[in-house]
Amino acid sequence: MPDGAGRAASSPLVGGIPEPTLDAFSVAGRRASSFPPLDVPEQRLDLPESTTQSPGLPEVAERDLVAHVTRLAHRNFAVDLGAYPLGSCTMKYNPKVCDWAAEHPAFRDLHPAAPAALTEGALEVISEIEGILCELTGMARATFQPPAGAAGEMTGLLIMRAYHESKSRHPGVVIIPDSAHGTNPASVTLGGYRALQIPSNKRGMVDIDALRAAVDENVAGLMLTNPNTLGLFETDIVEIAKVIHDVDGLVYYDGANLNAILGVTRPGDMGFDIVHSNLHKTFATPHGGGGPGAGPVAVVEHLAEFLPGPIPVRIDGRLRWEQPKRSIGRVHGHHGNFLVVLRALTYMRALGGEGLRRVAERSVLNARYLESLLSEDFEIPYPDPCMHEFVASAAALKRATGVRAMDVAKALLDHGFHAPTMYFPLVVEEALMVEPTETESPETVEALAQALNEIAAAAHDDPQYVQSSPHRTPVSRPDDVLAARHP
Amino acid sequence: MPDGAGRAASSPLVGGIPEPTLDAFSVAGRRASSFPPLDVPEQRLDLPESTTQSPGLPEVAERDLVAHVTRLAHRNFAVDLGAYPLGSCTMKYNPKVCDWAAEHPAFRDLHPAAPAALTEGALEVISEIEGILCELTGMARATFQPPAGAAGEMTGLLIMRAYHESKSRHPGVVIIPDSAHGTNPASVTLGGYRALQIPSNKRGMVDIDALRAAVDENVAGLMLTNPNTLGLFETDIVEIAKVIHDVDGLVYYDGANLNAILGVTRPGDMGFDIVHSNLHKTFATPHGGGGPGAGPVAVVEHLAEFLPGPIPVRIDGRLRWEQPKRSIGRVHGHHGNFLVVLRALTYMRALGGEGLRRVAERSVLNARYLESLLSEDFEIPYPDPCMHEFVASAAALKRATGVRAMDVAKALLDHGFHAPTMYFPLVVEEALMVEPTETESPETVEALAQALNEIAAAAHDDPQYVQSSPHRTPVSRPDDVLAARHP
Amino acid sequence: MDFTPHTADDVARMLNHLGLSEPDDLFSHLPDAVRPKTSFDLPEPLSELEVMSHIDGLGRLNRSDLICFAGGGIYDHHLPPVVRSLTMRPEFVTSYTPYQSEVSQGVLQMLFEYQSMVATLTGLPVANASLYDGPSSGLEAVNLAVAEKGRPVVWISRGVHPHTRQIIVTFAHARGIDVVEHPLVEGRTTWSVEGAPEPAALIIAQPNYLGVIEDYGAVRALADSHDALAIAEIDPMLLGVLRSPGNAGFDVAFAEGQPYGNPMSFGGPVLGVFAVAGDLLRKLPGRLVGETLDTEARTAYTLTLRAREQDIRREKASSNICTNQSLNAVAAAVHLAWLGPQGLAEVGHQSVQKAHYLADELRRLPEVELAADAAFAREFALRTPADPEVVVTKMAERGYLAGIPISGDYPEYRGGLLVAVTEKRTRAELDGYSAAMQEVLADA
Amino acid sequence: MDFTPHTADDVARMLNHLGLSEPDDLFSHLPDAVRPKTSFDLPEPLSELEVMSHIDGLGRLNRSDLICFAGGGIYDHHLPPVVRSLTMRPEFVTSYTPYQSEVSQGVLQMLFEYQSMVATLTGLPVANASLYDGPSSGLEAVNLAVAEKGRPVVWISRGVHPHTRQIIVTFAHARGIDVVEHPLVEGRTTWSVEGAPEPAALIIAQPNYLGVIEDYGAVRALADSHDALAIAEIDPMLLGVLRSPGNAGFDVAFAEGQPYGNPMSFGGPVLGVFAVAGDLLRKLPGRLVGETLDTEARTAYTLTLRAREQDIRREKASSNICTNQSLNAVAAAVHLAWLGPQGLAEVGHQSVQKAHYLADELRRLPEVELAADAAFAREFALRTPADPEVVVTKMAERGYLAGIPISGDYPEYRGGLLVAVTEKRTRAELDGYSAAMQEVLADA
Ligand SMILES: Cc1ncc(COP(=O)(O)O)c(C=O)c1O
Ligand SMILES: Cc1ncc(COP(=O)(O)O)c(C=O)c1O
Repeated sequence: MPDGAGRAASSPLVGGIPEPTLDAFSVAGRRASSFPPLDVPEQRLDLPESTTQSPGLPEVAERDLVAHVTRLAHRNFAVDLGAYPLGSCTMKYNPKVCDWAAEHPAFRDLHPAAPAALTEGALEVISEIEGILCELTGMARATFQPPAGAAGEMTGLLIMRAYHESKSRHPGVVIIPDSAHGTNPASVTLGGYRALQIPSNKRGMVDIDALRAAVDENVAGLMLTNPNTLGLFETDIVEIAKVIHDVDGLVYYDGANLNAILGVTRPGDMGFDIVHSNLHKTFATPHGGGGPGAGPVAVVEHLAEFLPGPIPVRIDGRLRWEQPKRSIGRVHGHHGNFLVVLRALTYMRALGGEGLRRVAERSVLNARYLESLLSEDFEIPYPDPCMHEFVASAAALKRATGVRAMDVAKALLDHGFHAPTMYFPLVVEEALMVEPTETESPETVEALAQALNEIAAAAHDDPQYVQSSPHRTPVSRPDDVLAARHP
Repeated sequence: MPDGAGRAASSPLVGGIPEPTLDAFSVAGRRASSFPPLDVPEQRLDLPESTTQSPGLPEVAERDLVAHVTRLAHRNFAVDLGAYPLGSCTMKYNPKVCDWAAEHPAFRDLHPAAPAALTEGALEVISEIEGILCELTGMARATFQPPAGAAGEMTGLLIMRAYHESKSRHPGVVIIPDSAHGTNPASVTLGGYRALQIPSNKRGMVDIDALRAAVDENVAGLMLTNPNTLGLFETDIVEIAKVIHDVDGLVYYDGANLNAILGVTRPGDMGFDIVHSNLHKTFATPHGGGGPGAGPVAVVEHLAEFLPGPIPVRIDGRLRWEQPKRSIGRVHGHHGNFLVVLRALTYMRALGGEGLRRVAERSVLNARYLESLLSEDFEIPYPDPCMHEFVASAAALKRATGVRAMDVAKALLDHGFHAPTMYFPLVVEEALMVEPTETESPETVEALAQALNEIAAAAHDDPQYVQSSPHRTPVSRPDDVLAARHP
Repeated sequence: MDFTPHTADDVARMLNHLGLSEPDDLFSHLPDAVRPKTSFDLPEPLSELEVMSHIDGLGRLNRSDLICFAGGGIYDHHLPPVVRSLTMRPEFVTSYTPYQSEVSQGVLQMLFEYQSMVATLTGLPVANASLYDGPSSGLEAVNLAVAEKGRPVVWISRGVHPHTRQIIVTFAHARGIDVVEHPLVEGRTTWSVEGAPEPAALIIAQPNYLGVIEDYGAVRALADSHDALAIAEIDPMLLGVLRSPGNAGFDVAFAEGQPYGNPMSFGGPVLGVFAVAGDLLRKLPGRLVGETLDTEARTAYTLTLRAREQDIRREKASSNICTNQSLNAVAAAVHLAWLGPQGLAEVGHQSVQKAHYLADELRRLPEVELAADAAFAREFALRTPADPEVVVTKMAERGYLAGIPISGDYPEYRGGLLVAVTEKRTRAELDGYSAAMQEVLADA
Repeated sequence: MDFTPHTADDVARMLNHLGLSEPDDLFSHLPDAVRPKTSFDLPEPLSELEVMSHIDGLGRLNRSDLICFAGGGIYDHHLPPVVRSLTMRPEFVTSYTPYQSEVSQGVLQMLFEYQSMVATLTGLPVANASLYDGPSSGLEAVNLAVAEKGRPVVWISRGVHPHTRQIIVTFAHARGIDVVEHPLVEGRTTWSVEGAPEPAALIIAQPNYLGVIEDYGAVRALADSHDALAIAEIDPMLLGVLRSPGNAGFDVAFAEGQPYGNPMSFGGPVLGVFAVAGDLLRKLPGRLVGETLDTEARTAYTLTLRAREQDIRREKASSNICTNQSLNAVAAAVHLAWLGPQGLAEVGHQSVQKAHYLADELRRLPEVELAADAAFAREFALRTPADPEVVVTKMAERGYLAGIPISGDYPEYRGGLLVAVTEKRTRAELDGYSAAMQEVLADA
C-alpha cells in the first residue's frame, strides 16, 4: 500500500499502525498555501546572501496535512481523554473558558512592542494577576517574564546574587535537598553557584542538623519545594528559613507544588523570600505536549528593586512600563508567555478566593484518599500524611515479582490511565509519584486505585504479562538505544 | 471498576471498550454550569403551568463531560481522518478557512429577525452566492431557505404545483426513474403527488420509450439526477426534457451529483427548470455527523415569481427582503442554514471559476481511475464511462464466495477507509457505490483500489474472515433487531 | 485556493492510464447540445488572505454587536465555550450519517444521549435525532397527526409562531390539509369550535408567540373531546420552570432547539426538537438511534426503526428527511449536560424574572403598555405610540436590538414590539434599554 | 466557577473514610506558625458569564486592530486557520512532555517532524524540540559555545536583537562570561578585534536588528581565525530568500520562531528555534525526539539523548530547561507544511518587495531617510525629523502601528523608527501608511 495514502489506518480507531512522516505525502509541486499576487511593482534587488535554492520542505496538499495531523492527534493521550496522575506536574482539567480567553483577538493579535498606551488591557492583566499571585504567596511584587518554572529558578538565583552583591558579598553556594527536582541543581550551576546537596532525614524532609552543619557565610541561599517532592509538608520550614536567614541567605520557594496550599498557607508565612509559581500546574493552564508554561517570580518587598524589568507601574491611574531601580535586567524577549498568564488570570477570577482554597483542599483530599486505597504492594516510605501527591515505592513488589515501577506505569496505560511520574524523586527506590489533582472525581480516584491494585495482583500471578505491557497501545516500549542513533 | 470513572479506556488509543452514557458520571449535586446572581429584585410571580420539579438531566462536572465527549469523538471516523468514499454523499475535504467564516462573530451572533438595514452583510452573502449558483446551474433566481436536499425537493415540487395551478391545471403524477434516491419518491408523496416510477434501460439510464409511454396530461413533471445515481450521465437528457415539456410539465434536477459537472455543463443547458444543490456535497460544507446541510433551489426565469420568500432584492444599491409575487410561501423558519451558505460562498470564492471546473474534472478523473484499478470481482454493470462516482456489483463475488457487498464494506473499515454506500441504487444487485471525490490524491485512490482488491482476494481464500469483519474497530456489527427494542 | 492534491504530472499520468489526453476528454461522451458555447461568468480564484478579507468586509456590514432583545424562537443565551470546543471536533463535524456504526459510535452515542435528554425534558418517551428547525417540525407534527388520525384537518392557535403557521400552510395546501386557525383573545387562544371540521390535532405554542402562557389542560380536554392529538410548540429553555408537555398529557412536542447549544447564526443552522408519545413511535419522522449489543456483546449504538425512512420506505416514508441537523443536536446535548437540572432551571428563572423587571420598567413610560395583559414568561409584546420599525431603528443607534415588530403577522396587535429577555442581560442593560426607549419615544 | 467534581456528600464520605471530620483537618499537621491568622484578600468567585465580560472589558483597552508595521522578531504574517484548528486539538494542548511514548506518539512525531523541517531550513543537521523564545535561545547558544570552547568570552554584534543582548548580559554576569559588543557602522557589524579577549563564539543577526543583511562569509572567516563558533540569530521567515546559516558554514543558528505558526500574542507564548552542527549534538540544550522501533519493530518516536538533560544530569546538565514551547513548535510544523517550499519563498519574496516599495515611498517624504543606508530585507530603520514616540502615537490615531522606536536601544540612531513589512500588507495599506506619515510629519 503506498505509504502516503490517505487512509486512517494509523488511527487507533481502525488499526493503529504507524503513521508515515509528512515526506510520504510529499509530491513535487503539491502545495496547500496560496497568496495574493504581488500588488506592488516588482524590483530587481540582488540582495547579498540571497538564494534561489528552494527551501527543503515537504510539499503536501492541505487535505493530506489535515488528515496526517488529525491521525497523529488520535495517537496521543491527554487530560481531555482521562485521568493523568503524573506526579509533580499537576495535570488538572484545563477549563475551556481559559482557551476562549487565550484566543481573544484583542490579546492574541497584539504586538509586544506597541506602547503601553495602546496595550493598556494587557498591562491591566499583568497587574491584576500580580496582585492575586502576591496575595496567594505572601510576596510583595512579581515578574511575569519567566516562561517556565526553570526560568523562574534562574531569575530567582540572579535576584539572590544581586541581593548579595548589593551588600558587596559573593557567596558561592546554594543548598538544595537531595529530593530536589533536576531543574534546581541545573539552575544553580547555570546561575553561577555551586549546588550543595543535603540529605533528607528519615521523615523524607530536610535534615535540620545536616542543614545547620552545611550553612556558613559562603551560602547564598536555599532552594526548597514545600510540600516537597515526596508530597510531604516540611514541618520545620520556619526553623529552616531561620537557619538560612541567620547568615543573611535567601530562601527560594520552588512553586511546583503550590497547588496543595492555595489559601491555606503562604510561602511568605513560612519565611520564603523568592517564589516561583508554575501557572501551567497550579493555575490550570494546559501543558501543550511539553509547553508553553509560565513561571512568574514573586519576591518580598526588599527584593522588589531587583526584579527583571520592565514591570507595569500605575502612574496617575494608568499603567506604564518601568524598570525596577536595581533590576537584574531582562529574562524574556518580551513580556513572558502572556497568553498563558491571561489563561491563569481567567482561572483565578473564575474560582475566586473560595475556589482557590477548594483547590488545595480537594487536591490533598484526593491524594490522601487514593493513598489510603492502595494495597500493601505499594509501600509508602515515609510516615507523614501526604499533601496533594504521594510517592509510593514498588521496591518490595520488584523484589517479590521482578515487576518494576516502570512496568506498573506501562500496565496502567492499558487500564486507560496515564502513568504516574517514575523514578523521581531519587531518594525513593522504584518511585511512583502519584498526583490525582482536585479535578478528578472520587469515582475516578477509586478506579485508579483499583487499577494499580489489579496490576500489583497481576504482577504476582503473571509477572511477564505486566513486564511486557502495555498491550493495548499502538506501540509498546520503543527502543531508546536505537533512537539515540537517529536524532 | 466504577462505570463513571474518568479513565480513557473507551478511547481506541488505550483499549476501546464501550464508553458509558453520561448518567454513569452523574451524581446528585454535581454541576458544570454557573451563573451570576440574579441582579434584579426577585418577584413572586406564580405563573400558570409553572413547575418546581427539577428537570431530569444528568448532573456532571465539566471535566467529566469534556472527557466523555472527547473519548466519544475518538470513536468516530471522519473525513479529517481519512478517505470517505461514501457514494452520493461527496465526502470531500472541508476547508478550514470555511470553518473560520462560519465562526465569524459578525455572522454567528446575528439575530435573524434584525431588519435588513442591520444585517446587510448577511443579505450580501445570500445575493452573492445566488449569482454564482445561478451561473453554475444555468438558472435565473434561487432561494436559500431549504435546509437540505430533501427540503429542496419539497420546495421544487410546490413550485411545480404553483406553476400548474397558475394555469389552473391539477396534474397528479410526478415521474421518477427506478434508480432515484429515496428522498425523491418520499418528497413526491409529501408534495401531494403520486410517484410514477419508470424502469432504467440496459445502459442504466432513463428508458426514453418507457418515458414517452408514461407521459400524459396528468404528468406534472419529472425528477432526475444527472449524472444519475449510477454515476452515469443521462445522454438523452435533452430529449427527456423535451418529452416532459411537450405536456408542459417541469423537469426537476436533483443536484446531489452536481459535483461532476461544475463548469462543464449546466442543468439549464440540459433543459431543467428547477434545480436543488446540496451545498454540503458539491460546495464542501461539512456533513456534521448527519447534518446540517443546505439545499438551495434555483429556477428558470418564468418560475422565479413562485419562489419561497422573502428573498433579497436590491433597491437603489441596498439589499432588502421582498416576497416574490406569487410565492409559494415560507419553507424555513428563517433564512435557511445561513452559516452553511456562508461556508459555501467562502469555498466558491476561494476556488473561483477555474477551481470549480477543476473540481468536476478531478472528481471524475479520480472515479474513473479508481474504477479502472478494480479487479474483475467487482463488476461494473453498465458500459458507459462513469462520472464522479460509479456503482460496482459484488453479486458475482457473492455467488462465488458468499461474501456480500456489506461484508466488503465492513472489511474496508479494517483497511482504514470509510465504506462506500451499500445497496443503493436498488437497480444494482449487491451494489457498492463509490465516490472518491476530487480531494483525494492519486496515491489514496490507488490504496483504496488495492484495499478493495485485497478484500476480494481474501473473500476467495477465507470468506469467514471477511464476513466477520470488521476486526479492528471497537465494536463490530451491532444487532439491529435488538436496537429496535430500545429506541 | 485549490483543495485538489493533483499536480499536473498526476493528472497527465492518470489521463494517460485511461487512454485520454486532456481533462476535457473525460466529458467527451456528453452530447454537444448540453455543452455551453460561452464560458462561465464566475469570479477569479482568491488566495486565503483575500477570501478572509472579503468575508471580513461583508461582516462589517452587520450589526451583530447590538445588545439583543429579539427572540421569537432564537435567543441570545449564554453559550459556554465548552459547547463549541466539543461540538466543533472534526470527528463530529466532518463525518456523515452514521450508517457504518462500527466507526460511528461517537456520533451515535451523542445523538442517543441527546434523544434521552429531550425525552426526559419533554416528558415524552421518544425523541428523534433532530429535524431542520422549529417551524418545519410543526409541519412534521401535522403530517404525523393527519397520518395517525386519517383526518386532513388540524386546528392551530394563532399563538403558534407565525413562521410555523406559514410553513404548515405552504405545505398543507399541496397535501389538501385544512388548517383551521383559532384567534388569540386577551393574548390566549380561544377555540371557536362552531362549524369547524373535525381535527386530527390541536396545536398550541407554550408560551405562545406573544410570550403568554396557555392553558395546557383546556387544550388537552378539548383535543380529547374530538379524539385529536394535542401538540405543543414549546420554548425549550423554559422546561426548568414550566411543566413539560408530557406532564400535561400532550402527544407531541416540538421546539426551535437553537437555545440548546447553538449561536443565533442568523437563524440557521439550528435544530428542530421533536418528541412523541410511545404509541406514535412508528410514525416518528427523522433519524432514531437505539442502544444494542455487538457480536461480542459490547454495548453499541446504531440507527434504528429505519423502516420509517425514505431510503427504505421511499414513497411511503413517514417523512422525506435525510440530512438533518445532527451537529446541532450534539451541541444541544453538550449544552444540556453542562447546564444540568439546576442550570436549566436557573436560566429559565432568571430569564423570566428579568423579563418581568424590564416589562415593569417599560410600563412606567407614558403610553406604553403590554399588547396582551396576561401572564407571560420571558417574552412580551409591548405596545408603544411609535411605529415599531422606527423604534427598532432608533434603538439600534443606541446599541440595542429592541425586539421584533409584530404588526405584520398580527394586524390585531398593531404597533406591537415583541421583546425577549435572557439570563444574559444584566440589570445595567435592562435599565439602559428602558432609558433608551424613553428617549426614542420622547423624540418620536 | 468550580472545576472540582466533588459534592458536599463526596467530601464528607472521603473525609470520613480518612477519619477526618472537616477539610481543614487535612492540614492539621501544618505548624500553627505558618497558618495565616487573617483571611486572604482575594476576589469573589465569578460565573462564566462574568469572567468572560471581565476579559472582554480588558480587551477593549487594547488596540490590536491597528494595521501592523511593527516587527523586531514578532511579525504579522498571514496565519492560516488550518494551523490553529490542528494545533489547538486537545490531544496536543492538554498533554505534557511525552515521557510515556506509547501514548504520546502524536506529540512525539509532530516534534520530530518540526525538528526535521528546522534542520533542513537552517542547513544544520540537528534541531531541538524548541526553546522558550528567540532571545533566550541566544543565551543557550552562548552557554553552549562557552562549554564547547572552554573560553568565557563571546563577541556579539550590536545588530543582534537588543533583548537578546540584554538577556545574555543578565545571565553572563552571573556566570562570569565576558560579552564583548561590536558596533554597527553603516548598519553593518564591524569587528574591533584589537585587544579583545579570545572569543568562544562570534554572534551576529541575519538580517540584523536594523533589517540590514550581514556578511556571512566574513564572520565565518573571522571566527575560524579565532577558533570560535559562528552563531547567527536569523529571521526564520526569510529562509526562502536568504541562504541558510548552515550553507554559510555557521555552527549554531537560533531564531524567534513566532512567525512559524504563532499569533503575535503580545510576545508570548512564542518559541525559540535552535539548530546546531553535528559535532555539537551532545551539548544541545532542550528536548530532542528520535525515531526508533518498538518491541514489534513498528516505527515509533521517543525522547532521546536524555543524558544531557536536567532531570538526569542535574547540576551538570547542558541546560535547565524542562517545560518548553512544544505546542508552539507543533504550530510551526503545521504552518511550515502548509507553506511548503514555494509558500515560504513567496512570503519572503513578497515581504522583501513590499518593504522596498514602502521604503522608497517614505524616502520621498521631506527630511525622511533610512537610518542605515545598506541593503536590507523586509525591515528598515527610518529616520524622520519627528520624535518616533510621537510618530507612533499619531500614526495610531490614523489606524497604524507605525513601528518600533529604536533610540532607546540605539542612541547612535537617534530618531530611528524600525518598520517591518509582511506579505500580508496590501499596497493600499502601504500607500495609506505613507500618506498618514506625510500628514503626521507635516503637523509635527
Ligand atoms: C518540583 C519541580 N520544580 C521545578 C520544575 C520545573 O518547572 P518547569 O517545567 O515549568 O520549568 C518542575 C517541573 O516539572 C517540578 O516538578
Ligand atoms: C441522489 C440524492 N438525492 C437527494 C438527496 C437528499 O439530500 P439531503 O440529504 O441533503 O436531504 C441525497 C442525499 O444523500 C442524494 O444522494
